Amino acid sequence: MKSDTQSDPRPAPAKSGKWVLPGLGLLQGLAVTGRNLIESFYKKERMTTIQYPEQRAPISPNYRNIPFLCYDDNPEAGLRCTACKICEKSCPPQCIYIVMDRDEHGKVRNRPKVFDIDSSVCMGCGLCAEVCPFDSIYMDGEFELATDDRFDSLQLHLDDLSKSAEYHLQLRPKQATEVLERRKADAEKKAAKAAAKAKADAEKKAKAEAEKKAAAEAESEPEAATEKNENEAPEAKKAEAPQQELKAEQPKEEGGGE
Amino acid sequence: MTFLIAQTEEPSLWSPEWLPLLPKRLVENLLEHFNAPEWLISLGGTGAGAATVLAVFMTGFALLSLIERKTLARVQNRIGPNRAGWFGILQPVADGIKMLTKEDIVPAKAEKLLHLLAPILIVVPAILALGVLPYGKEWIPVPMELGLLFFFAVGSLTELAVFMAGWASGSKFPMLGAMRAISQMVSYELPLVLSAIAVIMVSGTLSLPDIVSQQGGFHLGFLPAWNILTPWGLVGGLVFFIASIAEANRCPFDLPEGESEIVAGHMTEYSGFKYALFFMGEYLGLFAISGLGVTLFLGGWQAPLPGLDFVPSWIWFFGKLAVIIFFFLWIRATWPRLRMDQLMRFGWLGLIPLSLLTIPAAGIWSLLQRSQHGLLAWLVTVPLLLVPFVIMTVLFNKRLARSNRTYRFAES
Amino acid sequence: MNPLAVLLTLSSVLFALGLFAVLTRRNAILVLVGIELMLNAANLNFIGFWRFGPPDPQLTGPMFVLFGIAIAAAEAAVGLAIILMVFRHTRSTNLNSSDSLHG
Amino acid sequence: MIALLILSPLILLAALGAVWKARPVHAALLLALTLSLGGALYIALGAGFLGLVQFMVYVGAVAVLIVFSLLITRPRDEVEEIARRPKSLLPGLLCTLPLLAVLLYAVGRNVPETTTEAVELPIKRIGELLFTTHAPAVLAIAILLTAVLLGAALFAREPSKKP
Repeated sequence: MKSDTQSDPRPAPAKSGKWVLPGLGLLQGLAVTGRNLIESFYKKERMTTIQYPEQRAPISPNYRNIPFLCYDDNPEAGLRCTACKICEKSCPPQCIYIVMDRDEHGKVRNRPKVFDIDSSVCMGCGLCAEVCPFDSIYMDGEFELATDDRFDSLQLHLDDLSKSAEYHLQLRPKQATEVLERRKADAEKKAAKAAAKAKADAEKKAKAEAEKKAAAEAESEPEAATEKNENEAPEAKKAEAPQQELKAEQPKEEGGGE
Repeated sequence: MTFLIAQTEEPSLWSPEWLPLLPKRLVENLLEHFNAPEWLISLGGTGAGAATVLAVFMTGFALLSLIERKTLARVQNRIGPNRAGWFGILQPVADGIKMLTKEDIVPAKAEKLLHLLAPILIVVPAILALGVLPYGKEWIPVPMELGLLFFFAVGSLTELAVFMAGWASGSKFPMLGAMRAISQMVSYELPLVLSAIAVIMVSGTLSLPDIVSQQGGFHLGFLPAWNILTPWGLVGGLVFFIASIAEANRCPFDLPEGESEIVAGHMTEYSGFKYALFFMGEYLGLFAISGLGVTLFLGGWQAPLPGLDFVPSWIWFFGKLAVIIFFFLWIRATWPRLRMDQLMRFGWLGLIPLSLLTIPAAGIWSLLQRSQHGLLAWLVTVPLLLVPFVIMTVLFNKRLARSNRTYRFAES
Repeated sequence: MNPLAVLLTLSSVLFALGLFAVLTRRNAILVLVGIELMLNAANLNFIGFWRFGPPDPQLTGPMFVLFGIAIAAAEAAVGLAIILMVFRHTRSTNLNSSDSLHG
Repeated sequence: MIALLILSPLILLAALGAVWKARPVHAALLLALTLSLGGALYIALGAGFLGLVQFMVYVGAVAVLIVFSLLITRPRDEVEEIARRPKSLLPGLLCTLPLLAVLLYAVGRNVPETTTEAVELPIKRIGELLFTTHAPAVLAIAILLTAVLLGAALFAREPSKKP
């Protein structure tokens, strides 16, 4: 093996003619550490160590570790997750396990009955948070996950995972505010749409009744009676409409809630 | 209870100057009280004296291990151990318990007896050497006429012990570490002894208490007559100090147990209490060698300024010892480790010529001083020491700094 | 029991042991060990006669021991240097293997 | 006297070990033990200075030197040493035993009566003697030791690879 001994490619050290006291560099080194030593006793900004368990350094907003499920007001009803299992399918190490909740006679209630994450498998990639259409799963900043046994307590269940929206707001202010505004905007849009739909139903119903009435008048019922129930009818109809609306919604909610 | 009451003719039992000797005198009084035979009294007395020295330096060892970690931390702007006890004061206790409870593994290929004997043989000389140093005007554990020779004779035993540790462990790393350690200690014992010879020649005796008492008195009213303040003493003192760093295997010369290269050198195959013994040996050796440095060059228990006689003399000794050990720590926090060849070249071409130089300089100095030519002494010795030093450094600089390193690059 | 007699028997046995080592050992370095033993036995004799003999202001015994120790150290150093050179040449410290004058 | 009786069997045992032990490094370490016990015997006999000098020179330097060179030349000799020893036992004994007999006879016959009061080695006297009556010897020793230092360094140096 021909070892081509090139000479040092870097420029040769400057030929300093001046005679330098040999130990000078050593003393300068001592001076630097000496200053560090003395100043560390009275200069506060030098001592940056944080005594961990007592004081805690704030974690950065985009730190992610294990996901958590977000709920709006109470953990039962307000859980945003609808058990659509998109995150379960998209999770690379497949560590999410969801069982859809069904009420007593088998009707699907889009809520998870079981939502397990194996925290020893979860690699904190955040894919589930990206794909979740219902803003329910987000990455948590919790890092003290040590447990004293190797199996059971590493499986995080639904109640361990679900955390309030305020926690999300406090954990990641920017992201949480965006989500909340978006949700509020959707809710209003939905409400407006629902209201418009309800109004349309109401008019349709009103038209249908009007035609029925017209047909009834044709069969010579006294004018006065019809006018009276007509102006009652609109209120009643109006009153009925919102109830119907409520009824229409309730079934949907009850369907979802159980 | 009469032995507790201070006798009139001797200095009072509780006077600060005699404080370190208190246990010794208490035991002697106690034995006299029960009129034990003469030899038992002296035996009990020396036993108690030895016990005090051991107690003092064991607590010193524990404290030093904590202070070292704290100072190294403070230099790097961190706090250092503060969890065990109040401000980390129980850290040595924690280390001790850890060392005691650790399992003591002896490798299969090791020579059982030598493996056990090595750590003992490292601690014993350090403790023997501590017994000879004069700590105070009255506090000399073992006043020996051959104190210095005893110190070096016992000190040279550690080399054999390091070899035993390295060889008995059987495997390669300890062997390499032991060979490095021995070659370093042998080649740095030379400047150590030569600079001590300069002091012996000037003070004319081998007994350490006399060397210290000769450094008493003050020149021009405030300058203490320590050896370090004479030209040859300064050079000899610096050479002694640097060589003692190498003897104690401390930082710039801690090649034998360079963690990055050979795991823990000759201490690799030791665990548990034997490993703690190695550390105890190292620290006690550090105390002993810097204690000797203080005795030879910094005037042992002599007070630095004239008017300080009320202060008990052993406080000066331990004060100077603390200053020197602080320098050890400071240097450990700053300087990188030397390569083996640099270490050897610095030892043989740097320190030994310098220490050889101090001997004639010390001779001329003491002759001229004795014949009352103080000024002439300074005029002769300073150039005698300075000129070769300058020539040597210029020669060194020219040869060392200029040499370009040749690099061999791997075949592409 | 005359102490000097004890000392002299001790040193003569030591000397005999040293000689035995020199004669039976094959490893050159262990021959040096035997030589050191013999030198030490000689020193012991000097000290013995100085200690138990008539008081001697000239201290010839200890003087001789001092020089003896210096010479022994010098001899050990040169001996080992030579052994190392022979070892580098014949790759073994076995005395029998280096019996040829050429090469 | 008591110290003499305690130390001499120990010295003999250590010396026997140093001579007889199969493994070279053990023999070297036992030599170090013999020499240090010898130093202790010197101190017991009153020659403290010589005991410490012996301790420092022999145990500190010579024993380490021997052990060091054993390390360097160690690999193949360990086993051979054990294998080939019994063959050379008889001639060795044949030579040493008559010598021992002669020495012991000489010792046994006429040992001069001895003074028993303790004698202490005056160090100042040694200093004076060294640099007055024995000054030429000291200079000779100095030159010898420097020559040995340079010679040993020269011998042991790796021959520089000539191109």
